[in-house]
Amino acid sequence: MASHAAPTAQSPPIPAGLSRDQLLEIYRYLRLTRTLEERLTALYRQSKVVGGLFRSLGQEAESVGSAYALERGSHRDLMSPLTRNLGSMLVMGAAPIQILRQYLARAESPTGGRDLNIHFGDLERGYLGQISHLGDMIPVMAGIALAFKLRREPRVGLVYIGDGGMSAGAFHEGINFAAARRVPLVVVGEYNHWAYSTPPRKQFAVEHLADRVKAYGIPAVSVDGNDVLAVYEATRFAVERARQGKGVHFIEVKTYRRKGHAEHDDQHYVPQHELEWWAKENDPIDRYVQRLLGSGWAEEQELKEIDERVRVEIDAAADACLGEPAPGPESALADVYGDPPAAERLWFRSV
Amino acid sequence: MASHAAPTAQSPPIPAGLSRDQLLEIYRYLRLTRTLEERLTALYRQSKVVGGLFRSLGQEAESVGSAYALERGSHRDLMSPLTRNLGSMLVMGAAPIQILRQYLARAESPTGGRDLNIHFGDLERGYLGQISHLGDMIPVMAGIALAFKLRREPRVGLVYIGDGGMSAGAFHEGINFAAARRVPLVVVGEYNHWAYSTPPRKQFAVEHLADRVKAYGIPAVSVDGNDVLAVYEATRFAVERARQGKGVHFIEVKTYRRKGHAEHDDQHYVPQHELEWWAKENDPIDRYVQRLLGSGWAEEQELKEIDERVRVEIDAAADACLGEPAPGPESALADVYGDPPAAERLWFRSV
Amino acid sequence: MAEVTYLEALRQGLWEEMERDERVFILGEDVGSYGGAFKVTEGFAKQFGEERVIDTPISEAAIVGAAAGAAHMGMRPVAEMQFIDFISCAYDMLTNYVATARYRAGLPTPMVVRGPCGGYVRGGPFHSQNVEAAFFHTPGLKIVYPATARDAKGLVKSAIRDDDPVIYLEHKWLYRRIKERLPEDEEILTPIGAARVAHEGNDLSVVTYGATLWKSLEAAEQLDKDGVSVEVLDLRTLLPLDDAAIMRSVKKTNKLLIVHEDTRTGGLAGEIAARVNEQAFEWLDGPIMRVTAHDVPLPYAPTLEDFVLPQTGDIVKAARWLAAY
Amino acid sequence: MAEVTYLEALRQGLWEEMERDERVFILGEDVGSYGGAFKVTEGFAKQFGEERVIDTPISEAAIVGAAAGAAHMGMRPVAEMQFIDFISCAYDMLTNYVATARYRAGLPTPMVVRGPCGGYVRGGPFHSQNVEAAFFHTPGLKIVYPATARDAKGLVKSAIRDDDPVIYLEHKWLYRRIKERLPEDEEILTPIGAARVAHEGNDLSVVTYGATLWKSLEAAEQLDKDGVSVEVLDLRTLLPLDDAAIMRSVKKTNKLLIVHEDTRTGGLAGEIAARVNEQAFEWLDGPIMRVTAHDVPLPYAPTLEDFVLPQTGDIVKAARWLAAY
Ligand SMILES: Cc1ncc(C[n+]2csc(CCOP(=O)(O)OP(=O)(O)O)c2C)c(N)n1
Ligand SMILES: Cc1ncc(C[n+]2csc(CCOP(=O)(O)OP(=O)(O)O)c2C)c(N)n1
Ligand SMILES: [Mg+2]
Ligand SMILES: [Mg+2]
Repeated sequence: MASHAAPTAQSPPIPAGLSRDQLLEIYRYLRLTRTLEERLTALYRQSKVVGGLFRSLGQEAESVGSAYALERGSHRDLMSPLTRNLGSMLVMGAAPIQILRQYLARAESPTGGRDLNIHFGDLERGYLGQISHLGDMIPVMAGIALAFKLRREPRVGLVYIGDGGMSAGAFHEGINFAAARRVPLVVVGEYNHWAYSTPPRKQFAVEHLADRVKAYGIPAVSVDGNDVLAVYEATRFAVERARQGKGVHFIEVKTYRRKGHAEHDDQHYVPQHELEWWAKENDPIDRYVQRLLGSGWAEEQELKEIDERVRVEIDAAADACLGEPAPGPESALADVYGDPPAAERLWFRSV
Repeated sequence: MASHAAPTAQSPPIPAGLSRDQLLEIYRYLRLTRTLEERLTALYRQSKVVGGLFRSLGQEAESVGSAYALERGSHRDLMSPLTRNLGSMLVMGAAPIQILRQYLARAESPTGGRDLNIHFGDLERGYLGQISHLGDMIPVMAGIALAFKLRREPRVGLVYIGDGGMSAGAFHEGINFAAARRVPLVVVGEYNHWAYSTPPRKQFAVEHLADRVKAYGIPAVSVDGNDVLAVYEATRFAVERARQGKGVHFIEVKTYRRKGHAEHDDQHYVPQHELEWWAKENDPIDRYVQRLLGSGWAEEQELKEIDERVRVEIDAAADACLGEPAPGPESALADVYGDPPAAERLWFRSV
Repeated sequence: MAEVTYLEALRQGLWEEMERDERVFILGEDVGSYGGAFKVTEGFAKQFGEERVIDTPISEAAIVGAAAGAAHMGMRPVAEMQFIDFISCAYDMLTNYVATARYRAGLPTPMVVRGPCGGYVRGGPFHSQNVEAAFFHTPGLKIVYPATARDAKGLVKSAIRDDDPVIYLEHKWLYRRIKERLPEDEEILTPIGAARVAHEGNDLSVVTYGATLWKSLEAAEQLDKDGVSVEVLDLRTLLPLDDAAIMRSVKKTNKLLIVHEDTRTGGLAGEIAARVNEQAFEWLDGPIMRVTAHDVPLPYAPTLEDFVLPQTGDIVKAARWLAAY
Repeated sequence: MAEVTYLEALRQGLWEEMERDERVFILGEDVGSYGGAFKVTEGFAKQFGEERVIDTPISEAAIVGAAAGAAHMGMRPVAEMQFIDFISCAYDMLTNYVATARYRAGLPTPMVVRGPCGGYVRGGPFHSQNVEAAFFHTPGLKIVYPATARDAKGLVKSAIRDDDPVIYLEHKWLYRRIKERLPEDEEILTPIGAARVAHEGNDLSVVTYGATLWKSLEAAEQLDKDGVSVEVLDLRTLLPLDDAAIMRSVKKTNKLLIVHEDTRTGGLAGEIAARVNEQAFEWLDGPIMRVTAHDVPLPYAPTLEDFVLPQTGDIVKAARWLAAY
């Protein structure tokens, strides 16, 4: 159970009931997220990525910290990510090679080359594939949580929404529905300062996302989204509260989107000094490393080793993925229905 | 300007800057609303009404009081009612015969027999025809108020929404849009205890509609919706504030829907004692009469005369309307486009 | 054999499935203690409990989205739209989320969205709509549209058992107008994807569905007297279309009249015409014709509604013209 | 005469109308300082001010609804959907509120809803949609779909001047791929409701629009070499359809192939087939055929997308078969 370097007697106690192994695991997920995205960026520049590339640089902690608060495993909690929640997917058990295959449109990708980037799910592992239309996953997750409640299963749903996405009608309908029925749902609102090029002040007239949910009669907290342990702790509380049947809980994570909306976006609308400040003073991984080392919960060498193992893992995954074939054209026609009706026939064959 | 019976020296001052004539005018609108609806009910029972009949019994004060706070006349304020805001339409200048024609589907009805009940508008007089889909009028009125703002016209929009309708996505998108852009819009939320058969507690998890709009960064007040002068005063304040460029304002009016959702609905789901209490203790017209007489602002005889004039007016309108013809069948085909394309031709003529 | 209305048959179908399979539950506006605007679920909340007959906020996108989420979890939700006109508020959810779930993510989404549709009842532009064309264009959805009491029951049961999302359109003009004797000891399951010959004939095929089935049958009887023998096909399932049944009839009669209550432009008749062209062109002895509503929002005044919607007389007229072609 | 791309032509059209008429304003997500996801409105906020180029919240129903309200007040709003796929969120607002406003309430609603549509760009199921069929069924709306730079400019200008709501579909695969010399001293106004013969021919008519115009022209050239003379008609306006132009071509060539990028079932080809049947049946020397996308959500992997969408080779093949019929 214990790793090779135990904390010294002087170390402050580890918060939130976490073990040292868990702290290191969290670190590994943070690093895995960033390294995988860096590799994807390289592949994007080589024109190997099909479609856009969406980075979560600077937001890794809120993804990893929140998903880490869920109970993972078959038939446990269920999470629905946004495109920037690659870290949450990794925590729930998505393999880096699956994500690479998606971005590279390989036959063996989880969607078989049908839907883009991290739009894929695995109900067994506990995550649900999103669609692009912002807000729509809130009602769907409300329904998943409703099923948990109707069947009296001790399971919780968790769904993410952006500072922009909260303006969508489906968000309102979904969170209100969930709140009115007190289903076990946790909603994580990501205040990352931008919705594409639009700042929050054009999106809504309150200051915090937590203010935006006051309408629903649910508790709402704002946490430092770049403090992975704070995010973990707040989510853990919300998840357990929901599991106890106390209904919906909202967590706002304050963070910053340090890259453009997608790789093609040069972010000219972003004040340079803001970017610099968040990169230098508030990088979630740097902060976590300082905390781990400063508190004596980990040693530098351990982290270096994790970094190295992550690099090797990603290298191997990328190499493997690059050698894989594209999907066969006719595979496009299957699976529209469970029980294929005549409409799925190849019409042109008759010509 | 002054009516024949002036208030005595002992009368308390008339609130909200209203004159005695205005007080009597408000009374007339309240009475007109109720009498017209009673006549419509009689016509409904005689199977003369086409479609359902929606009553505002017990809610007349909030309709009349809020609309009365608007500046009326050509190119002034603009209001969008719900089906129960017949009183607001009358205040804005809709004629009883127009409403009768609508309910009786006559050729000369404002929509020429196309859309039901009080679904009609008159931009000159300052009211906009609604559609059935709840919530949709909020974005539309946001756009109207946006136009006022862009053109720097000192005009205000006012729109109603029910305790049920506020759950619709379009409500959220519209009010948030309006709030973010600070357009001159007043939103009146009607807490009338029912959305068809659904009580508020199944609709949302907060207590007041005013709580439901905390999300939008706009002021929200709750007023006694059966006190016509309180509604007037609150709306007047909101309207003038909006006119001064201070943005959206929300007013919750607490009231009670004393009839079924529509005339066919026997309200079996409504506690009988509630209905009785609201009818006996909190009828908005009774209350207003007591206040007018008790404060010495009006004499009983004056009110009786108004009642009588209203009855005569409605009788005449109903008689006239009943003699009018139904719309000619082919009139159904016009006005789909301003500039009719070929698609409007009578296709079957070619057969 | 008890005589039941179309509405009662639908009710029975829902009731039987609720009894048979505890995964089935109902959600919608006023479906609980009130029993739905048309009383389709009257008594359900009492029998099955408020957890299985859920009154929701006025939020069609949430109703449909939540149904989808529950369906992913193995439930069998039946979502009611109070009037089918309000399904437009869930258009995004249905076409983008629900319809694609299996294809893009392998997610089974066994759910039914049902609601009263159609005109002839003075409901006006927002309580009379025919929405099949809005969803017919979306691969991944199925659409059924019963015209008889038997199919009202048989199709709702099949829809609930189907592993894919099904839009079930029930015509409010038929609710209490159509009666039929249904066997009590037989489980009625109308297969999805199968049309039905409602009236045999040789001179002309009328392909139709919903309320206009009855107008077409009336027309067929009148035409019979003139010696014009009309075959009437009730599609029952609109998506996927039963091409085989359509072609069988067209190849027999060599003439096709398509009748639907929906407006003309972009209505289903277009697709049917195209398919017959592709699959049975050589058999056609005359142009494929359509009888449909006019291309306007549906007005409520009786004179206007009667004029805009297709009537028996319009079908007779068009059929006669085509028979004489 | 300067050579401009399709995108630049659209930009110019918008710009000219903004300059000409101060009632015109733009609203949408990121249309202001960012200039829109595809930079169609780049520089507009600077030139015309933030009040006339409005960045909105992510609220398509509110964007469209607010445009309608402003239009009632005499403004001329142009609402951008960041990708046309998101217009589904405003489906209710467009079909129920906007489309019926004039008919039911005499309200003029001069507004344009525009956005990038279409595939061939590896956008996947939610950034490649063709939405014309979703709105084609709604009386009261107009739909235009330029395929050339000239029409990109001419149709956006006409749409803004039109007194009815117009959905303007711009194909993102054409944005920077199509270039054309446009006169600088002439006001380009493409009439709404008028198709255009893009390539004359005698053996067969191809009716198409949007990106597949270019695939059809390519096919026509290949077929020319085989001695098959193809007439290609670019519809340009989808609602109302230019029946006269379609019939003229069919009556000349006696054979019709309809090509569209949209999926097959419920796509516009069905309506066109039905109309030709009704109006030119006697002139047909072969079945009306369709080349369309397959009935699936559009996958993004290049192998899959290329397979699902209609390609030049598919058109050539179908045209050859039909020519030989
Ligand atoms: C309904 C809808 N409208 C528009 C878009 C286009 N779009 C994609 S991402 C985005 C910005 C999202 O901002 P936010 O919700 O803050 O998420 P972030 O990108 O900051 O993670 C927009 C407008 C969409 N996906 N869905
Ligand atoms: C989007 C939408 N869904 C459903 C309906 C059907 N419907 C009409 S009125 C109504 C209840 C409205 O309740 P509320 O908003 O409280 O208004 P009230 O009737 O109390 O005045 C419902 C569900 C509708 N008109 N629009
Ligand atoms: Mg954001
Ligand atoms: Mg209410």
